[in-house]
Amino acid sequence: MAKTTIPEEEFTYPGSTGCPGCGANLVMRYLLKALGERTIVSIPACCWAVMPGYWPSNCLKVPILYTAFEATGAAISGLRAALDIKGIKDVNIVGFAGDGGTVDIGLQAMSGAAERRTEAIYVMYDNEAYMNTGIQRSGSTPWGAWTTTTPVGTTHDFKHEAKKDIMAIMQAHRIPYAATVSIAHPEDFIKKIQKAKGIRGFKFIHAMSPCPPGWRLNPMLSVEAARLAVETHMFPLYEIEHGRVRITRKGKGLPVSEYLKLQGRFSHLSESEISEIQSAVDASWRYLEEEEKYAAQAGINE
Amino acid sequence: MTKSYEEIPLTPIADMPSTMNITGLWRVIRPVVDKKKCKKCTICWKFCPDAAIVLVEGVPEIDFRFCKGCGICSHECPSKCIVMVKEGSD
Amino acid sequence: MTGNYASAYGAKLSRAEVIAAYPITPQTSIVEKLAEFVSTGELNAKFVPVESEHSAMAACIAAETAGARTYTATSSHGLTLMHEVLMWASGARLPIVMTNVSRAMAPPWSVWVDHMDSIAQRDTGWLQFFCQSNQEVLDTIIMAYKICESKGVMLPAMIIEDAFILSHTSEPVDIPDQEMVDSFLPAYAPEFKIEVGKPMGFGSLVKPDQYMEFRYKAMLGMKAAHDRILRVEQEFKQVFGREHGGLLELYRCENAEVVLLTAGSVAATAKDVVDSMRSKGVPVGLARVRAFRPFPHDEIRALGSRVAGLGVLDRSYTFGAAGAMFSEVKASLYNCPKRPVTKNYIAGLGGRDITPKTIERVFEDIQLVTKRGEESEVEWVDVAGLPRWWR
Amino acid sequence: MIEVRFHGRGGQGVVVASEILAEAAFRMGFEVSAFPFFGVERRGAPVTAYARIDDKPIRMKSSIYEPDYVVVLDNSLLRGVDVLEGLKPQGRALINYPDGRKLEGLDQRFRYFVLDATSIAAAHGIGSQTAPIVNTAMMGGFVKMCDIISLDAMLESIRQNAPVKEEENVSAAKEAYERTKEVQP
Repeated sequence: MAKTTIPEEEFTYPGSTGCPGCGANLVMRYLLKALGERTIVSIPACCWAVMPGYWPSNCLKVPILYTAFEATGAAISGLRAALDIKGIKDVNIVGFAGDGGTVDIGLQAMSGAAERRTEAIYVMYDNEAYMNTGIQRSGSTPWGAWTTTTPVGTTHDFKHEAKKDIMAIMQAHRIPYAATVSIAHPEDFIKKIQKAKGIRGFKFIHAMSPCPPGWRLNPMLSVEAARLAVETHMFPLYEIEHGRVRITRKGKGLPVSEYLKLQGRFSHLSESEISEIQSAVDASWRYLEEEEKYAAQAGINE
Repeated sequence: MTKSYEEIPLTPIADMPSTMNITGLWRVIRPVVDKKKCKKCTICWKFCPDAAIVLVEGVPEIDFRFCKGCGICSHECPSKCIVMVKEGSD
Repeated sequence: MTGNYASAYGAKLSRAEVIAAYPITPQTSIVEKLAEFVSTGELNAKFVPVESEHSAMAACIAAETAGARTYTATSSHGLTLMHEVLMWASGARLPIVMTNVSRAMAPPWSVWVDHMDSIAQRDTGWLQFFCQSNQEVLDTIIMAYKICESKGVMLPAMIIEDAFILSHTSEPVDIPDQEMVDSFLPAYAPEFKIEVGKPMGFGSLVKPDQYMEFRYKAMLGMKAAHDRILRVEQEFKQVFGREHGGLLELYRCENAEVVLLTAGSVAATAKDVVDSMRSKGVPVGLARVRAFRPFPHDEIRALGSRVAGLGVLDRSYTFGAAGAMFSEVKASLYNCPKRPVTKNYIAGLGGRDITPKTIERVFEDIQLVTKRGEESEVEWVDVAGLPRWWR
Repeated sequence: MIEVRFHGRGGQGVVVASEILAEAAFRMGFEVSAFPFFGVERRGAPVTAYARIDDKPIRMKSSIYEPDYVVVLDNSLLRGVDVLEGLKPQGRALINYPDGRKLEGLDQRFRYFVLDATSIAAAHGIGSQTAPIVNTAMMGGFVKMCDIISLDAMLESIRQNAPVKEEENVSAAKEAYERTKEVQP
């Protein structure tokens, strides 16, 4: 009998209305495998507000509290307050929002929840644009990407602004735990969620979530793209535990072009533009390594 | 089928498993598993976004009611025993 | 006790379990007082110090969905920031109770009273109660929980107190005995709540073929609130010996030729004016809209068919139309067999004082237009630059 | 008034097909309207779009329940979706169907036209080889099926509406026009 490398029990039903090859479906699947049944998920407007299906369909085996686009942080604070006053313990409360609902319209409420030390795990599934509305740029869309609001035309081409560094923003909130996770590395993903579950306070998870239609990516290559994001250091896997940075997967340091070339949203980029991305990625990676070294030397919160 | 206002809850509380959505109808390409070549690594199961693969003694059984035919299982299979074929062909 | 403390005591006596609020003038002392109650243990509740009013309401919605009785308070810009989630609260059928300290909207910046903020939320599916005294504020909060949490209603309520005129004015207020409140208002026990082990999605996506049935149900809830308000007030009276006038309070309307209809604290002042005019033999009366939602259409029809003139004083204005209360009143009267002459008075915006003298002039003006049978429309009262409007 | 319903899947250009037809009719002097059923369906999920054609201004904003024509861009929809629902007696259905396979078991009250739009689109390099975009080829076939739209008007509409590869789309539509045939299921 073959042994699976991640928990076998499923907390998601088939029949979600996500697109074929949707990364966000895997993010939810792994998240709930790690957390189990005693979990309540709050979901704002985003793909995942639609993916459970039209009423009365629910593709999760745990309760969902839908909330307004910008309100996830507030909703999880309210849920926790209610459970506390009712004396209900051992429930994982999860805020589960997209990148737009986190780094843009939901940033204020999330920042508030983090500052209030709300006992919850906030998961941002990052598909790097407003995908539910049909691929518009968000603060989390990377430099160089095509979206429908950064069209490649004659006077204006692609997104010229950098992706917001949400992990740094959360680091600055001095939360006890923040980590990046990838659907290409479910074992690491689940380990981090389980770790977050054991730490008190507000925990933040940044989940890379490939979107085949939005990235102009063959659905078959969804996991492959997530894997290459890690291997090229476009999306490094690391965690920040009580301020201490630790890289959890070094990656091969492949050229970023390996990652970019899979995706139509980057197909317009010139050689020099790709090397600009490469330099930025290299610099971020070096910075991350320095942070890790510094944390080890300084023995922050060991 | 529209339900009478008397038969629905106060607010839309969704309490039916999403298996009511036969999303397998979306499929345009279909995974075909060569079970003889399968090494029971369970990787295809692990990466199925729709949890539409069931392991039977470690071998994938695809639930075609829900498989959307994304092809991730086929791409990720290290022993290349899952191929995608056009839906409707044999 | 100030109106704000009356609100805080109302929430405390109702045993609100989760309070999420954000400061705004002139509401702040409500949440300060509640934070104090929680910190001293006088109130066993969770106080969520949110970072905006939008989050305050969103947190209340989440907590209420999990079965907790919730309370919040806000004012003007805070209320209008909540607009989106106010709709959410009613659509989710959550009996949240909130105090709104009614204050003018900017610009021009103003921290003073008018009803523009509250009136702008009239379509959000909330019950709306305008109060005239601090006692009424306290009592209405307790009653509102009982009304809203009843199975046939399940909608949120907004208790409206006028900025400064109630919020910061000290009046004697009887604080009911906690045990009596407890027996009057049992613990919140909703039919459905979000809880582990029950994998249900609250507030899910509904197709056009089913959406209207949910809206129809919410409408039925608001409709049921009408009778529920009356019944709960009778029960309240039996226990506490006080009542506040149902949906439409009538003051000396018997044999009145003309009646002024208004809402909020100005109604209290107007009662004095009615007394003084009545003592001179002038047959005037006052009608106070206590519940703006649900709107007391039947009560207004009954009143309208027995008076000759009905003035409506709105402390807000709906651009492109008239005062919102005036429009509703006229709609109520349309199918009365015998209709009074009506006129709308817009007064007291941005905290402008509405004095007894002003109210007396309004009464005299209604009498005049009634005598002449003029169906005149909207009068902006005491606006510098306009010609003298009174006789 | 002539009413047309389109069936396809998210991502196949179903809505664009309805717009191409409407513009072709408009070019011939008809009044038109084209509209999708705008749901939240995802890539691959069944979607519908509609078009109306008339010789007087179209004010009707309600949906279409009894179409004169249906266009099925993806024959896999024949299992699972009732693509013929409400079709008027003697109404016509255009189905993207592979050559050499027989269309069977369909309601005899209607007339059926078939066309291997997938192969034609692939041969003309429209979309990818695994997922060719068939909407323009189908509109070539529509001209053959109906008695109202001229091939020239349709080709010009395709030229104006194709986001890329205008001429490839036009020649695919031409070939599709030639190869569309009525069948007896």
